[in-house]
Amino acid sequence: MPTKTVTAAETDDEAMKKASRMSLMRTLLPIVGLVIIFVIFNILTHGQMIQGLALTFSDVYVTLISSMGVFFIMTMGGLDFSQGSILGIASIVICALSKYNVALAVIAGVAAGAAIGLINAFFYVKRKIKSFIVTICTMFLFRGIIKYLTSNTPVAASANLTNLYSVPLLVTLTAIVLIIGFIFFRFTRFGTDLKAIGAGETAAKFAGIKTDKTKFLIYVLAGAITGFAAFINVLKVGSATYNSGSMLETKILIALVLGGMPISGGAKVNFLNVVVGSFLYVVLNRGLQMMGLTTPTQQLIQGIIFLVFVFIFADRESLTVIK
Amino acid sequence: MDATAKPAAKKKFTGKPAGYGMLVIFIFVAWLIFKILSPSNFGSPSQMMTYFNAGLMAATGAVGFYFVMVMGMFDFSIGANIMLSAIVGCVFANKLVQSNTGLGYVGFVIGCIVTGALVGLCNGLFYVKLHIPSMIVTTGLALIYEALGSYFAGGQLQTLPSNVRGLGKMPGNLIVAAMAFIIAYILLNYTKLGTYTYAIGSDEFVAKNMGINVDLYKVLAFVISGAFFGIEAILTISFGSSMEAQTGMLSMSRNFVPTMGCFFGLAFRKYGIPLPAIFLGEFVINIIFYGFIALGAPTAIQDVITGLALLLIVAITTKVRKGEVVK
Amino acid sequence: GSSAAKSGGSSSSSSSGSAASTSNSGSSAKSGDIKIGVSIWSSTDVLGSQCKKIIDEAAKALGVKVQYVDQGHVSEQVTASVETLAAAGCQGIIICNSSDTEMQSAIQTCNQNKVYLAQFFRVISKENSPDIYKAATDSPYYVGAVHENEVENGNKLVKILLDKGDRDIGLIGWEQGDATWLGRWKGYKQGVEEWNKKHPNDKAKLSEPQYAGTSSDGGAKACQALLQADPKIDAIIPAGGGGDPLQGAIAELESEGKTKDVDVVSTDFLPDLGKRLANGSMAAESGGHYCDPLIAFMLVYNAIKGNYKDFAGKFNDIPFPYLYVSSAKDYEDYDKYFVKQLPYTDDELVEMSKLSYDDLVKKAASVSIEDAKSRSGK
Amino acid sequence: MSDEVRLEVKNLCKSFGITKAVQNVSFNVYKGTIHALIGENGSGKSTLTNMLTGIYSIDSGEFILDGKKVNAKNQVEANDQGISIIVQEIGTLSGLTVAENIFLGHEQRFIHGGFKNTGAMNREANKLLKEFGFDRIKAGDMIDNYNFEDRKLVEIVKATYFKPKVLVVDETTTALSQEGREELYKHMNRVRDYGGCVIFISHDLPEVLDKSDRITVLRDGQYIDTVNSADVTEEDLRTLMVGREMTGAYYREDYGEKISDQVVLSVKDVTVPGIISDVSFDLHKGEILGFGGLSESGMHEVGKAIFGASFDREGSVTLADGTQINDIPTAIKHSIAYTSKDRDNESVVINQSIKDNICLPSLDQIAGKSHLLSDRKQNEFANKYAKEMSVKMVNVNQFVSELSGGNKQKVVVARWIGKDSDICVFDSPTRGIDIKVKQDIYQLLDKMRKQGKSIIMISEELMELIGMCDRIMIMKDGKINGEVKRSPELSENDLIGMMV
Ligand SMILES: Nc1ncnc2c1ncn2[C@@H]1O[C@H](COP(=O)(O)OP(=O)(O)OP(=O)(O)O)[C@@H](O)[C@H]1O
Ligand SMILES: Nc1ncnc2c1ncn2[C@@H]1O[C@H](COP(=O)(O)OP(=O)(O)OP(=O)(O)O)[C@@H](O)[C@H]1O
Ligand SMILES: [Mg+2]
Ligand SMILES: [Mg+2]
Repeated sequence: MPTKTVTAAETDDEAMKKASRMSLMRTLLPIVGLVIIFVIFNILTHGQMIQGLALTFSDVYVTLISSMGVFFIMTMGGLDFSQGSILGIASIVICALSKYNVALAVIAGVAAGAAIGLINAFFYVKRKIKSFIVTICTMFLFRGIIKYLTSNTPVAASANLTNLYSVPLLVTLTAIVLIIGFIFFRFTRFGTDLKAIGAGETAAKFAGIKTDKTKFLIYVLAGAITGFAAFINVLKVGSATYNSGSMLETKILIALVLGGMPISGGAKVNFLNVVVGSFLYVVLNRGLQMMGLTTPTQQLIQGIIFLVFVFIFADRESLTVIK
Repeated sequence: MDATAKPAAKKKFTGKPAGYGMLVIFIFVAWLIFKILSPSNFGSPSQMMTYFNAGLMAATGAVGFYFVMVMGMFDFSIGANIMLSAIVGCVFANKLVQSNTGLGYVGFVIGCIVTGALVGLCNGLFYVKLHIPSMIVTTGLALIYEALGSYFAGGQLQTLPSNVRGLGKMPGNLIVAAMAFIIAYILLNYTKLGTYTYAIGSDEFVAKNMGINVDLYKVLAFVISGAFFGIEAILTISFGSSMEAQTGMLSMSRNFVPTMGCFFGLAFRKYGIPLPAIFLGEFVINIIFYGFIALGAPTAIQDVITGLALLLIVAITTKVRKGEVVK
Repeated sequence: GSSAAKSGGSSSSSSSGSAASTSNSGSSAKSGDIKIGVSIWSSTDVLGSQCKKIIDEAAKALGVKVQYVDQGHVSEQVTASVETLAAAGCQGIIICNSSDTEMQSAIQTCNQNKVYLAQFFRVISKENSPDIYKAATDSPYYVGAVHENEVENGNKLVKILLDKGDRDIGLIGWEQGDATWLGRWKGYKQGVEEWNKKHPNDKAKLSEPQYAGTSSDGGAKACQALLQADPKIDAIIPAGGGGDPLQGAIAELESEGKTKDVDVVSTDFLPDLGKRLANGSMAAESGGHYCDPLIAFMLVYNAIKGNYKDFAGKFNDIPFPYLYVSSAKDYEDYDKYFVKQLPYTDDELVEMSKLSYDDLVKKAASVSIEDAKSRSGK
Repeated sequence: MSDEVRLEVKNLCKSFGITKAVQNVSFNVYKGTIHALIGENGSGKSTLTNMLTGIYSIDSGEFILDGKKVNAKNQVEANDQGISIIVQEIGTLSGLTVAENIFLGHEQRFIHGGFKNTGAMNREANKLLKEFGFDRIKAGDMIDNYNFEDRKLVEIVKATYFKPKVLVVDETTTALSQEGREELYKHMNRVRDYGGCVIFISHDLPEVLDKSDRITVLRDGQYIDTVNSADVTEEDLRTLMVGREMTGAYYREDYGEKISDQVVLSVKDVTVPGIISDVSFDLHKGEILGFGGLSESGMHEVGKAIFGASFDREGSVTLADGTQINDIPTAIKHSIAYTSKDRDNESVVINQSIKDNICLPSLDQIAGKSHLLSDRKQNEFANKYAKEMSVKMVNVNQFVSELSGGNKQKVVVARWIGKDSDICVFDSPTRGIDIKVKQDIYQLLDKMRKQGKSIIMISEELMELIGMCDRIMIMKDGKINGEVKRSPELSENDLIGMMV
């Protein structure tokens, strides 16, 4: 630990101001990027994107909601690769129960998501296995169960549920979830605690944060949130098949990183990461698809844009070691 | 730092015998359970050989990937790499097989390994030069590799010529896997690369101060890992005989089995047998998998078993240390 | 690339890529504004790129723009693809969905955006999804479904095996719950049941399916697992998955030296099928279905042009026949008229676009090797 | 001690942005000497030696070793030129064997045809370990099997087996137990005896005077003076370092004040397996209770145990009102504060702002009835206590990682003052902190005591215990080995007797 003069602090004044300007830039840059990309794609698709706004953004609800759960997890330095399987299982539960009662189905879906989150939490928190390993295992495990449950036929939701579908409803539900999440993250100790755990778990514990309990709860919460996202998913799709939700975890990861989220979490995360990232991801994806390029070309461009964006937006300064 | 970190070295039943002992017990218990449940169509010596063979492909990739994982990095382009390498190797094999039969193998093997290594090089360079977390950079690159694979394959099934398929079955696959294992073993234990791999994994800063060219060795680890996935591609396409270009991140479904093999390696690292543990770990999972098949269980169970078995084995071998920070 | 495709030359590896750009920019005076969307599991795998090739050719001939979205048969991506295509200004969409329920959302999207919609390779099941079937029937934009009779196909293939004397049949599916697979599986089971009822003393047995995904190593592993669990297996049906699982299964049988003992039937065509039918490593195959999206394309094209109307209150169910190949001779013709070249020339495609609805249906039903052979002779 | 110059430091400069860490420093180090480098925190000692060993690049100036310019880009190159370093932090890498650690970067001699001869390497390492008298450490073992002290011994071997011309020892001693220190001194002397020289950095002035031959003093990156150890006193050095006479009281000055009878905290039969056993004592209102001992005596664990941070603790920690303290949240809720010896890991969340660090334990209180937090409320709170502790910072949004050690410590204290804690457990509150800030902290402790707060002060520095505490418990082997009362006659020797 290098130890230095007290007087140097004063001379650092300007540097600090510059640093805080930089960090403001970092926050704003993805938003600017989003706007630019949106404008570019509108030009390239002759305004079709903005004309069919509701259609263009129809994908964003599930991404936004489930990203929020993972955002909490990543804020405290964890990872979760089981999100896709959580979405799949919860979708199956919701579809299966929608015949009886819609409210029951939603509650059960959220509970199913929470239950998988609980399993993740158990192995991660209680057994101290890296979150990365645990969630890759549970991703596999529950994907198997999803396949088993859909072997003979996809699980279809009843009309009770799918008839509820309307864009305003989806927008409202998504907005409610996000606003609640935002308020908790920004205006209660919840957010500060998560950031503290991400920035230094041991120190957070010594400052009185119940780190294990918080970590445990967040995994359960993220599962529950994705369980709720499954409700939106089922509203839109109407059924759950063997690959419902597959690759969702990668989508979320890409979205959050595009939104400027530092992958190791900590103090520099910003709730805006969730929103900007999800929209950026959807605009990019949809925009390229709408341009009518062939799939490999689309993907080639997507890969390159993604790397360029991450290169520009990612906060690499706070990462001393990049793994 | 805290000087009270750990009590002095204590002697207990550790090291290689303990590790091998544990693995042999896993193998035996798995075998025994299914042998009892399904004596007629499970667990004969030749069948055990088949189960072992089934794990070879992923294990071969995993031993290379171990270098990357130990350094604390990750790779999401494994599947794309295997796909791309297999396609390129296959194209080479088809081109060369017409002119001369012997060259078919040469073109195939070199095509796969070189492509794999190049993909690894690309991963490594982008990671090191762009300073983006490896998990992210390889996700972006996987999209690009998939696109390239698709351009190469041009919508056609890439089928390996029938006279170049010897590496897909006994003893060809065993020889390839054994060679891969030996190379990895030597690299890890008998070259400075192995030492540096662990050094970088332990503390990059200190390693850098010790004069280790950290960036170089990170790139090297990716190249090695890539080349081993090239070898996995050889075994995979030889076994199945063809490869199709996949897009839309579908190739990522191939990521996880080798990754899990690697988890075994990491879990048994403390016993000093990471690489053998990868092979034996895959063996255990395959015993269980074929055991369930013998019982007539649906295949969906495969993913469940792989996930569960791995989770439990990692849980058993992980010692819960209080106050330890695990991310 | 386009000239190669037109002249029916070899399916060179670059043609699929450049064909698309041609079709995008290609503008014909009369229908230059028409844009048709294709929602497909993949436009790059073997079957997918065959489908793409024939659609691109038709689009070029008719001066229509086409746009593809690959959805990987992931439910949420299937529904999203329809939204993307509608947003991109397509007036019509043809789709290969993965489950009936996705069609509910697809039909809704199309109704709202006044976009015509036709299914290919798939049809909404009247029995299993009456609500969705009704929604499709009621919709003024749901044009219809062009599909193979998968149950029948399954039934036929299993019969071929039973007639060859096979009694212990191993099944390899590609993914759990896939609609096409489920149809074929039903057919296999039906075939075996019928046989067992007729021959109570010579019963046949169908294994639990092993799933191979869409890779050849998956196919090989599934085949291996079947042989391990039941060494007496005398026939294997790799049900589909784009050809790779079949490749893998055959490779596995070869390496186990069981080619002679185990008969294989499938619904995917292999490049070296002729040789295999001759040497006995394949017993029979059904295929040729890649023309099916062409009919769906024609339906939607005519709907957009206003030639076909009044879809509300109707459900257009257009069966498409499989081609069966069970000898080397059969395959030779198939290879000539369906593989080496497209079965229709540009002129024929333009002609086809002018057919009345009923004639188009007839045209679809009449697809066969003989048909292609005779037209080509002209 | 000879007059032959071994290492010449010439006009050395190094800046970090606007911070001039080392400004035009020149001095000579002679053959066969232990040459101490002292100065307040941040005076540029580590920067200087880091340039020598290639960890930092040199802005201008040069090191000349035996007439040859040193130009190392990393430690291995430095080693090749005859320079090695032992740092304060862990300098060995886990996951490697002892032998691999010793020869890290120098494997080449064991590599033939690309293959590493592990056997030969282990034999060589074992031979060295034996020579150094560390037989119990085995070359083939994983370094992880050894504790911090043993790992330091391995570093000594690593740094000196090749007989370097210059050995740098940077603040290593503070991390070592008495025995460990003795080992280190032995090998420093060995280097001196074969004609090498040792650059010895330490804040422990008596140690510096005792062990070194010559002493160079730095202040704010500038060279001040070089003196012979024999010619100076501790007081002289202090004056040189600070640049002025120290004014005002250093420690508290009162004697004979009566400790209140009111017990605020009672510790009974506290045992933490393997670390402390059957520790019992009472803490009174308004007293400063000191804990002293060797680093491994278990005294640090006592602080953790009181704070509810020990694992597997047995026995009881009870407040006056009967509340049992078994976990950290309960401890904090009942007004117990704790600063850890491991400041960067356990006291401050290093990668977070000063604001968050100060507010963390008080968030519920700041949020108030609405349970809603706002930036304004937090800024006000943080500013108030940061100002009270006069933390040197740009603003409260600055990251703690950018603060100096002393200021980090102030942030920790500010946090607990903000929480208005009545019982404060300070473990090594002045560790690695210079005299000026130390003085501030002593004054603060005295003030808190006078306000009726009870303080437990755990320290390895006996002088500060003697200067500050009402009572001192000396720990040995996990047990309380003796207790002394405050008195002007108390000397370090009285305490050392109970420690060892
Ligand atoms: N890595 C760094 N990057 C930027 N500035 C730094 C860095 N390290 C230290 N500083 C600045 O240098 C100044 C002095 O730090 P240093 O750790 O040397 O203080 P110190 O002398 O140890 O303090 P104290 O006497 O309170 O222990 C601090 O104000 C800090 O802002
Ligand atoms: N990496 C760095 N980046 C920026 N500033 C630095 C860095 N390292 C040191 N400094 C600055 O250089 C000055 C000298 O620091 P140095 O670590 O050499 O002090 P020191 O004398 O070793 O202090 P201590 O006794 O606390 O170890 C400090 O003021 C600090 O601000
Ligand atoms: Mg300091
Ligand atoms: Mg220093």
